[in-house]
Amino acid sequence: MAVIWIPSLLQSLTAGEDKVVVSGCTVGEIIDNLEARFPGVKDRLVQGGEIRPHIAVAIDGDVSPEGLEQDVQESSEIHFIPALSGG
Amino acid sequence: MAETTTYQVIGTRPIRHDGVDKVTGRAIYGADVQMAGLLHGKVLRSPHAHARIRSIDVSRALALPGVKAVVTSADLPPAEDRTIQLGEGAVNLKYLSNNILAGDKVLYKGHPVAAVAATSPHLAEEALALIHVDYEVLPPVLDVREAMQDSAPLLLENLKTKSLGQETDKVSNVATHTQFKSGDVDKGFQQADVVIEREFTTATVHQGYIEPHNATALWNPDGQLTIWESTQGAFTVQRQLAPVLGISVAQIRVIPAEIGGGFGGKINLYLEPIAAVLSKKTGHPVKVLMNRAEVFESTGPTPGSYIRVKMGATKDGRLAAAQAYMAYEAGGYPGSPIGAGMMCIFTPYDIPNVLIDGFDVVVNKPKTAPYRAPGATNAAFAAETVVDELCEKLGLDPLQFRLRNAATEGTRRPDGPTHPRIGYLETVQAALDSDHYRTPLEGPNVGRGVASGYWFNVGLQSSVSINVNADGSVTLVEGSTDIGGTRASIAMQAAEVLGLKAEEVRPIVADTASVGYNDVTGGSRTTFASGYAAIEAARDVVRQMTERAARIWKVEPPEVTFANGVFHHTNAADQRLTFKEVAAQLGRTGGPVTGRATVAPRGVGGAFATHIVDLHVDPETGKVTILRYTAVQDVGKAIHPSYVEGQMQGGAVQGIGWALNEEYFYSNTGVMANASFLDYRMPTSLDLPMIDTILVEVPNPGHPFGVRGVGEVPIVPPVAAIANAIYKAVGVRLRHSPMSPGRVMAEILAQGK
Amino acid sequence: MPTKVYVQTRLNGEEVEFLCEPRQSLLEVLRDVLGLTGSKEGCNNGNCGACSVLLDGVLVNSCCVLGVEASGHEVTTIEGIASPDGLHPLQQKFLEHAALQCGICTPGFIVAAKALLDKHPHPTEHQVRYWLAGNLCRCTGYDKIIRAVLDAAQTTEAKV
Amino acid sequence: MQAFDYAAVRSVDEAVSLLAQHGDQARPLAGGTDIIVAVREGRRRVAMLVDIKGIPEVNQLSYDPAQGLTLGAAVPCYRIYEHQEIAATYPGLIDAVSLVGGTAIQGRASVGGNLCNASPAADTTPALIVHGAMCVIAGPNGRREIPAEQFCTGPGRTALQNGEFLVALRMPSPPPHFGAQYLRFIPRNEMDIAVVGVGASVVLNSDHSAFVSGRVALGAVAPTPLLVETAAAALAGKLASDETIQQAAEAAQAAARPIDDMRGTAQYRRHLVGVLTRRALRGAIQRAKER
Repeated sequence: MAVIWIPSLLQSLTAGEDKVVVSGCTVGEIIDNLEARFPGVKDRLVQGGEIRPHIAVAIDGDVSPEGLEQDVQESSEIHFIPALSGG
Repeated sequence: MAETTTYQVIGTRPIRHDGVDKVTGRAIYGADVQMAGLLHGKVLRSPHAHARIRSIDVSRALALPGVKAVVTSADLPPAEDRTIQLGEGAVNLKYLSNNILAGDKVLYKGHPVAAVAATSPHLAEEALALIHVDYEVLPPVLDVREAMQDSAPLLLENLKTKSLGQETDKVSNVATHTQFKSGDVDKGFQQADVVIEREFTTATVHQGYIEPHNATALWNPDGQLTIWESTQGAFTVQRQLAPVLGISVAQIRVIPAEIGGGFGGKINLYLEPIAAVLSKKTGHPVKVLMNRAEVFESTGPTPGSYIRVKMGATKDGRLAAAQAYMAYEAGGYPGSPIGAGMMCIFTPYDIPNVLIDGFDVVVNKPKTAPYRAPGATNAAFAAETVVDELCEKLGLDPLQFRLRNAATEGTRRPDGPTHPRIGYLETVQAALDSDHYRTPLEGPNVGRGVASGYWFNVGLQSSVSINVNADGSVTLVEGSTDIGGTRASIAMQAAEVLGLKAEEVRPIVADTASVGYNDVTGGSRTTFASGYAAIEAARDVVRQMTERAARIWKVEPPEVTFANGVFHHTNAADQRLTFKEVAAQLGRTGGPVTGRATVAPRGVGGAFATHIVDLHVDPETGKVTILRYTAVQDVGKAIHPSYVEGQMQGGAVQGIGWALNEEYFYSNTGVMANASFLDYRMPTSLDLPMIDTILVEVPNPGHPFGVRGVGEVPIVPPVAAIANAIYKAVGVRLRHSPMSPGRVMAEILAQGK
Repeated sequence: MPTKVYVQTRLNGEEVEFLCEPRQSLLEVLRDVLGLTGSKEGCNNGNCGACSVLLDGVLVNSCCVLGVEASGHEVTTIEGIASPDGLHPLQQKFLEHAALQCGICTPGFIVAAKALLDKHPHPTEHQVRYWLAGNLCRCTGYDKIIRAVLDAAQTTEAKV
Repeated sequence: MQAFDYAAVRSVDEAVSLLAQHGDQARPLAGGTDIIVAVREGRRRVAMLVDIKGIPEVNQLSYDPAQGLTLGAAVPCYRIYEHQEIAATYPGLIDAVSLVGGTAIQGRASVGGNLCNASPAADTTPALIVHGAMCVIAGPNGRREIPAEQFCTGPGRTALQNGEFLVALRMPSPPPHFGAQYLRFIPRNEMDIAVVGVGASVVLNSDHSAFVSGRVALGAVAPTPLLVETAAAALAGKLASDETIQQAAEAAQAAARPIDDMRGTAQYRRHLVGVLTRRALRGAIQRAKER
């Protein structure tokens, strides 16, 4: 199952856990399953059916443009990082 | 794998396709656009850094003969207070609209308040003086730390601090708090034998592109809007304009002219909506140009910042922990590159315990825009000079220390994910082996400094189509505006796939109606992502051309192979058709061939640079002279080495200017005192030596040819490298940028006491 | 409306007449009245050199000259540098050395460098850097520009 | 940019009558590199620019050992440093005209214009002062001459009366064993306004062991360029030694009345006055010896 890295600012909702193993085939499913275990997490990450503005989801280090629909492998690592571009 | 591949076109140095137009003065930039019935627009800007607008009276301006229209924010549709995703990041529509034409408040000196269209630019300017604006002047706040205090004047009445989806109740100037945490820094610092903690400040600086912003708009009565301008992203302009003007994307066509530099500063909307509503009101095309002072006072700058860095290392020279507190000035509206600064500050290193807190803070300065590796130069100035102090305390060569602590493939970044194949270690090794570093530096008051830098690069979205001509040459249609030779670097990648010469590919930068969506030329993405699209489009051409060859031979496509521009029949070795021969028969074999690709590539390879600088400090004046400079960088695979070198040299020199003299001087009322190229001191040719480059090629596995973005990272190390060299030269540590002669002299005198 | 003045001048070898207001700079006249947009406005106060032209063979910033002052004089702009038989060696070397990125400063640099080579056919690197210090380039760091000018000096020498 | 009228005149009298007629609403136009930009940026309002470049006398550039140097007010900088004999004879002036703006500005800007613009930081004015330049002024009441150090009366203000304009500058032929240097400090190496400017000239005795006389003039440290009489007194008749130079430098520092602005703090400027005065005097001595 995929490993979700919990941003430090959310760890208050995960009883201090910084990594959580969650099942799910897409980022969306994984966040729903995460929410089931740690209520409140989803609202911090998702707004109006999309990943919140200013947040990007990275699968194994690659920022995904697909957001909640992004497929996730069994072995994947998932990170929530600032959404950024450059100059 | 790409190392071993030999290329026909990639790695060569053909003359860029748009070159002749640009050396003969024929290239058309935004300000060069002319058309019948053209009116000229000028923008009235706030003389105050912070004020409430009580009323605006435009009647006298409208009465001036030759004046055709005046617009204010009332001429833009009411902007919703809602954040939308726009490819390169999220934008709050209300902030976006109010920054174009101020609503009830002006938040910086130069904030647009109204605009005039007239029959000549001089008349339009005279009309501005006839507009009366009644301001309630408010106290400004110009420094990030002052803006964060409870007592500070508040810029935005409903701004609350967001931290990862949570919002504080208190209204303040702090827009966001972001945090990266790994391991336990307290434990790490306990394990460290040497711990250094320092505070740094950096002044507001500007991208300094030589071409001022411009926009020409024609709004037809049927609601069709056409924009001609110099922009880094025609599609981004189109996407942002639609909600700002309340019309559909399809109603807007943006025709990108040549662009005279951007460096991130020509992504945001400024003049386009103003030109558009002026055109709508007058029924004429309207051209609006900024002058240099407007560019400085109303666009660009990259944040002034306050950064506190604490780093610890063990006796054996290993980093044990690193902590940073970073506060960046966003300008009048939220959106400083604080997140990018946090992503870059410690990323060259493998550090077990890291804690980074970052704050995005509004102040009464122009809304900041991206500037070449936005946020990373400020960050590297802090971290890389603390690293230099650690090396001194530990008695270690700064490059050897970096070798020992360098992040490599698999190292976890402070923001969480692990590094893919990167070339940081290789840049440090190349610097160690360089003639520059191995040549002793002698003489009084001279010093050598080194520093490294990271920029993550981005991919985003690109589209390319390739049309095959009857003579076997091709036309490549792309949507990435060409700021530094990307027509060539994109065309060369297609040529490589098609077995053509670079000159046989004619690249065209098309408008938003003529090619698929493309994100901005920015984030060091163009040669990577649009190049990727060109490769895929070329492969699509090869697939179709293979079918045509098969049809000519009356065989199945799988029986036809293509290599080096020639099709072969697998069952008849003697049978061969060149790309040109097949192209000549397209009409008889099914019609024209157009290859297409749209991509949103992953596998963006991060970029690392290590710079070496030798300089002299005049101990009587504090003036720094750069004696020798070498920029080492992992460039992945250099498609056109000359333009890769050019990016490294140009970035290094922008960094040198940042380090030595560039800064916004503000009066205490928030008025910029040096809004001109005379007193905003960018380097001239006389201030510099040649800039040596060492291209390290560690191919990016995420790109067919190994390309990494190269444009941004070269601006990251220079400020820190120069600070470190000044210390070696005269024994003073500068912790404020720029390190202008007066500041260096003050440190030298203080040291003497 | 301010009245316009009739002006006769020689522009890139041709006799030219135009009307302009006294307040219009030579740069404005070239770009907006005569349609020669190769000379660029970067600062409009003589500090960037993007508008460099030759006035009677002397390098000047056309933003700091009034259009009316061109009366009876000879103006050479970037559009007048190449000849029917091809590019000027400076233009060729700028291309070969990749001495331009965005290209906005390039016309000014080429005009200024031509004035230099007309006066000093064999400049040192320092002479080139001094002469071109009034021309700002933000893209290249000047390295390839300086090399292109030094290389062109060799070529021009060979030609004459 | 405001509208204005333009008149190209061919004689001094024509210029004087037009200038007298329009009073302070008219300004002479020489190189234009200051006035055109000042009007464009709204720092000066004018009703008329009187182009004096068509007057032969204001374009005159001539030198002979008897008469010295006559420098027409509209002669652009480049003509001065390209004139070999003048370049060899007035080294301080050459330092200054080579520093004004970039090459393109030097192709147009004149020393007369730089003086009349009356910027406290003008690069050529301290050089004129140490070369003992006299300003030839024409006006409704005929002509008069005043020393360069008396020409500027405040930032942007000059001794010119209504209808007067600067026709030319005259500089005497330097005596034997004369040397001069103008140095300015700027953060860049070109295209900058002086943070501090120092001009120095010396006349040495025949064996170069002592100062017969010397002059020091400062820029950017007072409302007008300054001739430092106390520095001249510190040099006259004294040994050409580091001590003497130091005394002159301290006199210059004492005479400076700098302000804080974005180009430098008063403290930094005062410090630089000492540094540049020492360097300029040493440079002037070196040139005197080489002459």
